[in-house]
Amino acid sequence: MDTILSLAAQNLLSPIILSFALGVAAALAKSDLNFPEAVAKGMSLYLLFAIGFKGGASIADHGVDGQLIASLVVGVMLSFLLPIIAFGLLRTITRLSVLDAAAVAAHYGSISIVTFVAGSSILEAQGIGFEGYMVAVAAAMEAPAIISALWLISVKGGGEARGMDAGLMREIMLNGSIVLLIGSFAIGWITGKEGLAEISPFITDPFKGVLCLFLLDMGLVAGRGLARAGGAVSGRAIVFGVVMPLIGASLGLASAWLLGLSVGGAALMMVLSASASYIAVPAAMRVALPEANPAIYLTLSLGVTFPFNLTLGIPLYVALASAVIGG
Amino acid sequence: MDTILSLAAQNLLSPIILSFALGVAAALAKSDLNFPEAVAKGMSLYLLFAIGFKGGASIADHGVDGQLIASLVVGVMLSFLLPIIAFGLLRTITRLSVLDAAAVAAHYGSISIVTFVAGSSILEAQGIGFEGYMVAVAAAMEAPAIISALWLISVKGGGEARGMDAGLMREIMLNGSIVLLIGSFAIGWITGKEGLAEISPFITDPFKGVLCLFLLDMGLVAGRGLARAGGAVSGRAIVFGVVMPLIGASLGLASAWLLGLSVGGAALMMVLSASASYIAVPAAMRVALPEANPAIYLTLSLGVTFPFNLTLGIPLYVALASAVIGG
Amino acid sequence: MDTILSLAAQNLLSPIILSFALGVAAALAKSDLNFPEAVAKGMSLYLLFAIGFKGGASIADHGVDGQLIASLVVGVMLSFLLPIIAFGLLRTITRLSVLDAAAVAAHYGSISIVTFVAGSSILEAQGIGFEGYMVAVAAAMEAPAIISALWLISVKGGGEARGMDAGLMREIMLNGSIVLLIGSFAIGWITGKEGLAEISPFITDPFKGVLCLFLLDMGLVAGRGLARAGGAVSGRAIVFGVVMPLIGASLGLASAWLLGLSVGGAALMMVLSASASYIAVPAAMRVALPEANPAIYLTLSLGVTFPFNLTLGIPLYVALASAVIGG
Amino acid sequence: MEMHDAKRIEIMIEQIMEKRLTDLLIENGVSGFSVLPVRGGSGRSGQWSRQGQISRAEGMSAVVCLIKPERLDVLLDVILPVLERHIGVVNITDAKILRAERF
Amino acid sequence: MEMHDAKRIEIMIEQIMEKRLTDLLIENGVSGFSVLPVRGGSGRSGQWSRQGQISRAEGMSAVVCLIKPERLDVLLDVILPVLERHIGVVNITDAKILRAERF
Amino acid sequence: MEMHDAKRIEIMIEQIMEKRLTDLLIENGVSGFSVLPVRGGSGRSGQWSRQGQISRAEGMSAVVCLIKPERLDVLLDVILPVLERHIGVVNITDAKILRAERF
Ligand SMILES: Nc1ncnc2c1ncn2[C@@H]1O[C@H](COP(=O)(O)O)[C@@H](O)[C@H]1O
Ligand SMILES: Nc1ncnc2c1ncn2[C@@H]1O[C@H](COP(=O)(O)O)[C@@H](O)[C@H]1O
Ligand SMILES: Nc1ncnc2c1ncn2[C@@H]1O[C@H](COP(=O)(O)O)[C@@H](O)[C@H]1O
Ligand code: NA
Ligand code: NA
Ligand code: NA
Repeated sequence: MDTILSLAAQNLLSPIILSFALGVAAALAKSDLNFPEAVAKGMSLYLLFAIGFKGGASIADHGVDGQLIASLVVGVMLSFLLPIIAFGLLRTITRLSVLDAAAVAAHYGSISIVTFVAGSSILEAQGIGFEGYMVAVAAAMEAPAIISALWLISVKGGGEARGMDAGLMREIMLNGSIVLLIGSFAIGWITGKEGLAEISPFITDPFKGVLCLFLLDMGLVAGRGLARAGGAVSGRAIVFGVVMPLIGASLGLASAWLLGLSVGGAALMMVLSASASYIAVPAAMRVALPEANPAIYLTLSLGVTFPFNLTLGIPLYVALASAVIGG
Repeated sequence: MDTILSLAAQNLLSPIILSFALGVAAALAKSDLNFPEAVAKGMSLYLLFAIGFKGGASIADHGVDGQLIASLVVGVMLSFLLPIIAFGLLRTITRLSVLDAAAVAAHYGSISIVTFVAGSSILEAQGIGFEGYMVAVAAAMEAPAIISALWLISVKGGGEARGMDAGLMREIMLNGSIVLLIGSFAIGWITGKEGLAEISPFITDPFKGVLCLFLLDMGLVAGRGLARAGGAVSGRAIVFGVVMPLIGASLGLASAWLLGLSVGGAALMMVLSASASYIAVPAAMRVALPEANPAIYLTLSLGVTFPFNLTLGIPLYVALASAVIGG
Repeated sequence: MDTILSLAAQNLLSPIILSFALGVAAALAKSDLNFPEAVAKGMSLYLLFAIGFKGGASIADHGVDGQLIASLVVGVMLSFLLPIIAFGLLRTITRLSVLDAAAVAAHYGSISIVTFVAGSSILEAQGIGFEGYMVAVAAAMEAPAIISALWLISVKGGGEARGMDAGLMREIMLNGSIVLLIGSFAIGWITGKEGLAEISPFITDPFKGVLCLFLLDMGLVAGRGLARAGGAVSGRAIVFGVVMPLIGASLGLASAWLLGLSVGGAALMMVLSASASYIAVPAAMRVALPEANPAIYLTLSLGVTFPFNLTLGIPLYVALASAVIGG
Repeated sequence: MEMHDAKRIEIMIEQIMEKRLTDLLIENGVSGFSVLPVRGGSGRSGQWSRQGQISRAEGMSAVVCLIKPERLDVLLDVILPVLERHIGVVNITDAKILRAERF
Repeated sequence: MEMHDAKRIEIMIEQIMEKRLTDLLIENGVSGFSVLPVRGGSGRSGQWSRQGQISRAEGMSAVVCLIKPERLDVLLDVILPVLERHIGVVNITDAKILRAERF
Repeated sequence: MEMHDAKRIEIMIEQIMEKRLTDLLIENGVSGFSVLPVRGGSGRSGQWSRQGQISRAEGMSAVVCLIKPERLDVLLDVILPVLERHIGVVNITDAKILRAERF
């Protein structure tokens, strides 16, 4: 308990969390501080490239074991499963329509790569190692949740989902973030330690600083969303936004234990299961379920769950992983 | 005298000044070299974040003393006072209308954060330390001048100033640069030396290089402004653009001496008093005094005073501060 | 032969080439991965500034010799000559009109600065030094080819070329890339080793990493161009896109040998002669020869020759330069 | 295809006044509009470009607003005071719109 | 100066649907259009802005398409199904064009 | 509300020709126009997009110009030679403007 609190305090006072808080505060105070769209996108491309590359290079270094495949399979299964739990929970505790509940559920089965990046930064700061291929698991968990959500609608009949046509499927599997993450992972793997050494002053040294600026921008976007969303999201939905990551994290922990992951790997599996998408899935929902209300799913994933994970969630998951796996 | 000349020469041949000169030359030669707006804005966000953070971290390191409050108060007073002097001078030596003179005066009471950044870079290169909280003084000096200018108009009756309504007031106090500067200052203060160590490869190491590219862009903008302004600005107004910073710097030096600042702190107080705004104040003027001519105040602040300070002013101020405070 | 193969293999598996390949693959797979225009432009400004500055600083370090002038003169001559060879070859082996053949020829006489940057990165990775002024040669070789191409049209009568008026001439000579390259070269030269030391953490350390991201974007653009161009470019034109760089490189090698350049300098002279422009010349062609088909010249220069040089060409040129000059 | 009459109002306005204008539109029940960036231009106050700028002071936006013809006068009454002392232009064209239930 | 009648169709559409729309235009022989960025706006689904965004999910484009008047109905038949369930608006104005051989 | 007749001319033009066009406009006394970025499009010379581009060679702008109706012919005479050999389109719509003293 003590460790959790001190971990949380240490996390809350780190530059990256404070930068996020600054963004939220500036947005709520209606400051005109903002990042141009192109700069925000540039930083996200940088973060994806760096995290993928470093993951791949660490595999090259430590070699692949059977766990890689097993972890990928388990990640995909979690991503299929979590939306069903989320959907049930939403239909029980909130009054969301089938359509909106399914759309929200898709977000929680998928993952937030920035939460993953923040999680791995915190692990590194604490000197806790983790399996490099967790980046690949992250990529594998992006898409399956979308299929689950569309299946839920076809079963529960909440409206007419533009069926999962081949075009949409390809668009989801080949969306920019996944391609960049997997691609740079592969490059890191192929070029290994030497490749890393060549570009380390670009992808390792300034990484945390870029993450600060990026989270500052995320804070601005989240804060503006919160200010704007106002009535769109009920109190019960907000409860969901905090409870669901805890359920996800528990399943993630159990899976990690079954897989025999390290403490760091387990913490990241929890982070992935607990986090909710706000890049890939919203875009897919605009195509597949245009009638679902974006204000609901963006507010929950970006305005509630993302800050929760960033501030309290991650230190909690790290502490639990240490206790269960490390102990 | 010798030191001043050698300092000026050394300054004039530094990469940051030469980058600015390259920009001016390219613009005057009508080259199509240019930076996209988003990139320029991204660099300015980076510089503000870095300078604020480093200022805060240095406070965490050296602790706060009574001077901090005193310096802030004196800074605010200078920002209120300087526009009145500038206004008097403009009405005496130029033929500007009350409206235009007041608008120009507002710029000279406020500060240019890039000039401040350049000043602190030059101090660092010469191994001269300064009070970390000068960043906070810079932020405090941004806004008061605007109030002075509006007051001048209401007294001198030069036209109908859209009164300083609450909306405009909040907009000025919460403009992006101030919020980012104060916010990152606070983050640097809270996270201190450790926080700085974490993101130093991002905010310290590449800082000067980014400043070069940014000043290259500033040179392009200033050069284009000069080429375009043509007749808009009279010879006498240009004299004002060189004399006013010297007056400001003198008052800054006197204030620093009263406050007991270090040589570096005194030099920066001079830089702040001598510099003229070209981001926050022009935006405020477009709202509060839309009839004032932007060509006049932008040409003077960005085309005359900014290059003057950057090339000759700063080394002069450093030399004077050394002579008066250090001697 | 052995060295060539191992050099090529080593090159093909470097992060920068793999990043380019990732971009091409993502584009062909129709992924929505893309870089905002402003970010791409920002990276290209960074690369130009860095490469120019480092070239200038290395001159300041090693001093100028008679070779500098000689190399510039030879470079300009090559740039005038190569379009004539290219034009003859195109008219012999393809069915391109005089107009299109001249437009393509202009591209091959001019140079690709990114290919030059990639070449110098590869040399550095192999510890092979080169003359710093090769950057200046690169800048000198950008424009003459355009004049050759317009001359070819006026002689061969392939349509009405909007004569080389003074406006267009100035636009070409003062285009952003040339000005930035020459300007930062001058700054590097003036500020020398000390200037370099000041901004080295910005222009040297992260350089390769930025180059990776930039080549990723180039891959995306090249891949999309290839996918789109489809029928626009015949098989014979593609043969030209591979043979012409080999001819150019041979002439570059001969020139380097005459000039007495080092192995690295010779390799870079080959790279310059072999590479085809895709920034400055296409823009000039849109003004001077608007009826020439951009799909042809962009596909050949960016879609065929650029990848060829990047993957197989450069290691081949380095190996040949080592054999001929070094042996 | 059923089409309905509408007016297309295009307001070129200083960026610094943009939020004031759109706030006013929303306050007065005009909740539909789109804002397009303007990269440069020329007018009585000279020529300008946004390249390399960092300040919002120089720069304009185009606010495009489709409304029912009968609401045009109300809208103009609302927006004119904001524009009055500022640079920029307003133009109105007759347009047809689909899906009129949205206006 | 010879001018020809044309229709100017301006479609404000979600960015995520843009490619689908333009693919459809090309498939149906409407090979001329321009896409302009939209930086923000407001409609029935609230106000939004692209500042600081990284996802394509929120954000719109303006697709401007000039066609011969007689092709308007065909065009609308083609694009309406794409827009139907999505947010956004379409407006059509009468225009004159030069160089009609291009359409 | 007093409104005045005007013409709204919208010229989609290659970015590389933009400065030539606007210089000509100013030279011929047409000192009011706005330039909007165009992010992509399609025409007889194929489809294109500015994403990830670094060169000005591919890319277009929309120059919007409001003028008094009686000046339209003069304006067209001036700009057509610039556009003639280049890709791009021009459309003209009838518009009403406020504050006619500005034109
Ligand atoms: N006649 C016009 N047509 C299109 N845009 C215009 C026109 N006049 C002015 N503008 C735009 O409005 C801005 C300010 O105009 P002005 O108030 O005349 O200085 C210009 O920079 C243009 O962007
Ligand atoms: N009346 C209108 N005029 C101009 N743009 C509109 C209008 N209504 C909607 N839009 C644009 O279309 C987007 C979606 O509108 P809506 O479907 O009403 O939520 C808005 O955010 C605006 O960018
Ligand atoms: N009918 C049209 N409607 C709108 N924009 C067009 C049209 N035709 C061409 N354009 C624009 O002008 C560019 C060049 O067209 P083109 O000269 O036909 O290749 C296209 O890429 C579009 O951006
Ligand atoms: Na999840
Ligand atoms: Na000042
Ligand atoms: Na060449």
